Amino acid sequence: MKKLINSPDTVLTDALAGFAAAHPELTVDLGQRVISRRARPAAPKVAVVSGGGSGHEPLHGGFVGPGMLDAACPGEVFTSPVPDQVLAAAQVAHSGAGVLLVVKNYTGDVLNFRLAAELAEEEGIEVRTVLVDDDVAVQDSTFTAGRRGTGATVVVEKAVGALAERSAPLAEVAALGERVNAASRSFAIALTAATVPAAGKPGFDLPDDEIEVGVGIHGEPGRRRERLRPARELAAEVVDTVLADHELAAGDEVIALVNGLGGTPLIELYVVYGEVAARLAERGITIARNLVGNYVTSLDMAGFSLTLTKADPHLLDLWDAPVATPALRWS
Amino acid sequence: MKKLINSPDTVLTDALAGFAAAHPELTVDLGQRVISRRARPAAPKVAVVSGGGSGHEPLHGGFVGPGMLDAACPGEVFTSPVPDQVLAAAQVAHSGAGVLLVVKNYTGDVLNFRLAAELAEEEGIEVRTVLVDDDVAVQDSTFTAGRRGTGATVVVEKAVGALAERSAPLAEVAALGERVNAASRSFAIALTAATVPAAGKPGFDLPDDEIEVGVGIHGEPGRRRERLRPARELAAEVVDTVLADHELAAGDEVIALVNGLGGTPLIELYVVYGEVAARLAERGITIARNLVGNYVTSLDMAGFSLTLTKADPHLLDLWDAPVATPALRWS
Amino acid sequence: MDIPLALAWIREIAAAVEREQARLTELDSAIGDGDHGSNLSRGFTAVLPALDALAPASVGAVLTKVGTTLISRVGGASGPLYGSAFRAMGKELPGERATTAELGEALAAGLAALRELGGAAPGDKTIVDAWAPAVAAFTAAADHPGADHPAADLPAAAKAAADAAAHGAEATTALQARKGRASYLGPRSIGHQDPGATSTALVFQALATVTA
Amino acid sequence: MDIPLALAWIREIAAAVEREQARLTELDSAIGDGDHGSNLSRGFTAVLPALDALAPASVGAVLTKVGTTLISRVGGASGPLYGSAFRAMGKELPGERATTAELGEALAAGLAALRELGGAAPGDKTIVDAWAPAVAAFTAAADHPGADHPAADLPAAAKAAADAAAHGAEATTALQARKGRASYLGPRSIGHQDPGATSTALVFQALATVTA
Ligand SMILES: Nc1ncnc2c1ncn2[C@@H]1O[C@H](COP(=O)(O)OP(=O)(O)O)[C@@H](O)[C@H]1O
Ligand SMILES: Nc1ncnc2c1ncn2[C@@H]1O[C@H](COP(=O)(O)OP(=O)(O)O)[C@@H](O)[C@H]1O
Ligand SMILES: [Mg+2]
Ligand SMILES: [Mg+2]
Ligand SMILES: [Mg+2]
Ligand SMILES: [Mg+2]
Repeated sequence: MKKLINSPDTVLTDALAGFAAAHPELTVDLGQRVISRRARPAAPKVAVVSGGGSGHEPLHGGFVGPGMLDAACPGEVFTSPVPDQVLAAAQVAHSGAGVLLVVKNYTGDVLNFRLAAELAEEEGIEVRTVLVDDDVAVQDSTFTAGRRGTGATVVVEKAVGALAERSAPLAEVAALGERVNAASRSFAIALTAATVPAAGKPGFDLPDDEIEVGVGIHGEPGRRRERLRPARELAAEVVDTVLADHELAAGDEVIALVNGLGGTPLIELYVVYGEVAARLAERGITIARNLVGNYVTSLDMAGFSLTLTKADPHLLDLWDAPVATPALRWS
Repeated sequence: MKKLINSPDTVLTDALAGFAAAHPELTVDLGQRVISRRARPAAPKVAVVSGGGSGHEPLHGGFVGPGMLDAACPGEVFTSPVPDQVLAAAQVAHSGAGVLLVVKNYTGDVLNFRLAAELAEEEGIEVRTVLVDDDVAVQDSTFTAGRRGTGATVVVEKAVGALAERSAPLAEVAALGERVNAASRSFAIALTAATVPAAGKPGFDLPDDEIEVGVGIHGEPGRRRERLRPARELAAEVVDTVLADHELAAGDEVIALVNGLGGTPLIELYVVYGEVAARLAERGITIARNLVGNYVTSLDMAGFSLTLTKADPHLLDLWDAPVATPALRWS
Repeated sequence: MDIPLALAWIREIAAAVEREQARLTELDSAIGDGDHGSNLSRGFTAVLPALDALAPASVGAVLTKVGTTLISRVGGASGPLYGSAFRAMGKELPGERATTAELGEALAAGLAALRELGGAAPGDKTIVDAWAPAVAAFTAAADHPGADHPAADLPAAAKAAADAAAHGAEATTALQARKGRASYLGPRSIGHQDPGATSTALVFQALATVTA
Repeated sequence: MDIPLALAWIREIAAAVEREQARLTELDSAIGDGDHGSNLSRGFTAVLPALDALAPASVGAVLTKVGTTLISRVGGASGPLYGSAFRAMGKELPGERATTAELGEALAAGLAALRELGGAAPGDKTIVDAWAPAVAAFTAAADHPGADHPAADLPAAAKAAADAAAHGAEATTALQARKGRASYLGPRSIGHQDPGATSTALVFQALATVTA
């Protein structure tokens, strides 16, 4: 395993210390492992809190700041945070208007955030939860764990964060989060496996000419293996897979996220974006806004994911609203 | 070779097409391979133009926009642009106040930009050139090609870009660029080699437990090999190596860039940043501003570089000035 | 079971988790995210000092402490699940000693709690597939005259439970996961033993070891 | 040398570059950035159609066209260097044919141009280390009565130049680079043959081939 770390068990602590040093505008509680805004809101507003396993940077800590998250609680690598930690994040972020928890749909996250929500409610903090489940690689069914939450988390967090800044009530912010999640679908392809520091070796071995199709962001293998093919074909397959599970029609507008999984350089992501845009154009779908880069990663995994969120004027307005976080900033 | 590309010889064309689709606020001339701002300046201003081989994304195209570059000309992967291309960039960017060429110190870049400058002068465009040579891994001497230009390019381009927006004259902007370069030093460590698409395999083989120390951003091997060690030790070695070649004293302020080489995930870069900050604190040096992320990459190479630029109030003021480019934006 | 035995059981689980950590992570790498071993290791490494600091007044106090510690230290799916199971068991055992029958009811309460929280049924390729048969075997072995006498054939019941749990864990190999991370693999989850069911087998083997 | 021979020379260089592209890139990977082969291939792939479109009035017109095309297509260090060399040679040969002596002077002018632009001296482990000995050998072989007669022992001079260039290229292996990318390696550049000197050997071998 080749990593710039001190030791597998200190990766998170060390990374958080570095994050704290790099971002003085944020408060990082190294004991509780909670990242929050240094500036408290002038008036009470819905506090948007998210978290999950580490290894997906900049998610979630990189999205804490005006216009997006109020606090984030990073768990161990690929392991959801514990309830106490989520509670601590909710407490520090709470400014009197309730807390919205943005949770990616994984059993561990769901259970730990649920226990945390109970604890918070016991303390008289009003809590609502938005579950993000956008990954079409996983069949949705009540008999399974359901679809995974991946790239759409960024779109959901940006949208609810912007609405919360406009001091909308908790119910409204939660409802928006559910709408944006429902309007989002994602799919990922990996060229290499991620290496969890504690495991010390790649989660799966992939021959030099093979890729994992429908891979997860926790090194979970995909649903099948294929030959590596030109970016044009891979992009087309990903677009078609996402659209097959999406109620998008010609003429619709989308927010498109071409997301790197951590080990793929930007030049390749732009190649992919070009092919994605071309394919969507063929299908009569317009990209109203886009992001190209590493936003929801899987440690050092090489590959990309595509997230398409159906856009409407209200969502675009929220998307364009000012944001000032380590990983996303515009005005 | 595992890459998200269509073919080795179309990488640049395809990536530029994707970049153009992703950034409608920029003009991308796919024929000439020139990226420029869509909006012309209201009044004549010094045009800041940079370029170099591709494979270092977001450098340089990702830094085109208000507050930074006026135009960029990406060459083939790891190959400097040709004179005609640099000339085209200078022509489109020129608004009547002259052109500043920011050139990384590599023989190919120096020669091609020199020929381009001659052509531009022949067309009556006033041209000045700033050579960036910050890499302390290379001994500086008039008998050699001199030090390489790496991470400092970002700091130089941000600073001269900001000064140019304030409609300073060409000589002044050029002088600032030289000062910022003179105040900057960098050093890089690679965990893996970059794979040039046309070559099809890594530029060098590195055993699983070895690193290249003092590596370049073109897959040039470093000056020596070492055992992989904890991030704390590597960061300390890099800081000490940079400081040994830097006229920094306790009490000084710096702009610090912990830069990923392309294949290293953000969580590791934050681990490194934490160690770098700690080491600098020991040496009595204050980090006034920082960047942590992938800014000057080497395709899929894993590793990082550290750039330290001595800061003064004027430079910090220019650093804080608004910038709105694909890769760097704040206000 | 008395308080010292309860403490011995937990310490044996902790030791087993350390021994098997790599294997648990290995299994989780195949159909999950490669952290089950480190998750449980983190949890039980925190449990030991927590127990040392504790002056338990009941068997239940020990198990409850284990549950709350796992919940607040592990994270992931296994933290809340094992944590809730131990907390539920703790509730059932308020006395300084517990009969084998009472312990059997506690183990059943633990199963109910983790099923309630996780919503998994037998056959879903989860912890349940080892815990459920273990409870059944334990109660069957314990369920006969004399069981109300504290130590009554606890060894036999524990041994039966351990064998059933191990057996149940191995049987998960043939199953397609319907819950947890492995469910994302669909048919590709078949042919791999479930990490959580495997760690549950360790929990019951530990009980057999300390009661033997 | 007449115009058809000049064209044949360039086409032979282009063919050699295609044949040796992988090897040139290989050498450049060891002490450079692994693109010398693709750089020259890109350049000469552009040169061929440019020459087809050209109705050259002089030997120099051919070489000048080669130079300007390389400069505007190759990029990297080798583009401007080879480009300037060919442009300088072109300037020297305004006629429809050139004597062997004139060609020798042109080759010397090419060397002067690339030394002027690149600032490299013999021994710096660059193109110069193949081109310089080639010029010396060519002039020595050409420099005797009869050389003013066009075809006079051009074959002999070209052969001598090719051998000297090949020899000079091989000799770069022992050198520590002081110019170009390889200079960044310091002592580690020793033991590898210089890619540019190697491609220069191809240029002179091509001349020998078409004149033989
Ligand atoms: N809904 C559930 N009910 C019961 N057990 C479950 C459930 N989901 C997952 N598990 C168990 O949890 C184990 C994985 O635990 P762990 O790896 O620690 O958590 P995570 O999957 O969050 O990384 C699985 O092997 C499975 O046995
Ligand atoms: N200053 C110089 N003078 C002469 N030749 C040089 C000089 N610098 C580099 N070269 C030659 O250029 C070759 C590399 O060419 P190439 O790989 O195409 O360009 P780059 O180094 O920009 O990638 C080197 O092998 C060397 O022979
Ligand atoms: Mg996990
Ligand atoms: Mg090059
Ligand atoms: Mg796991
Ligand atoms: Mg080269």
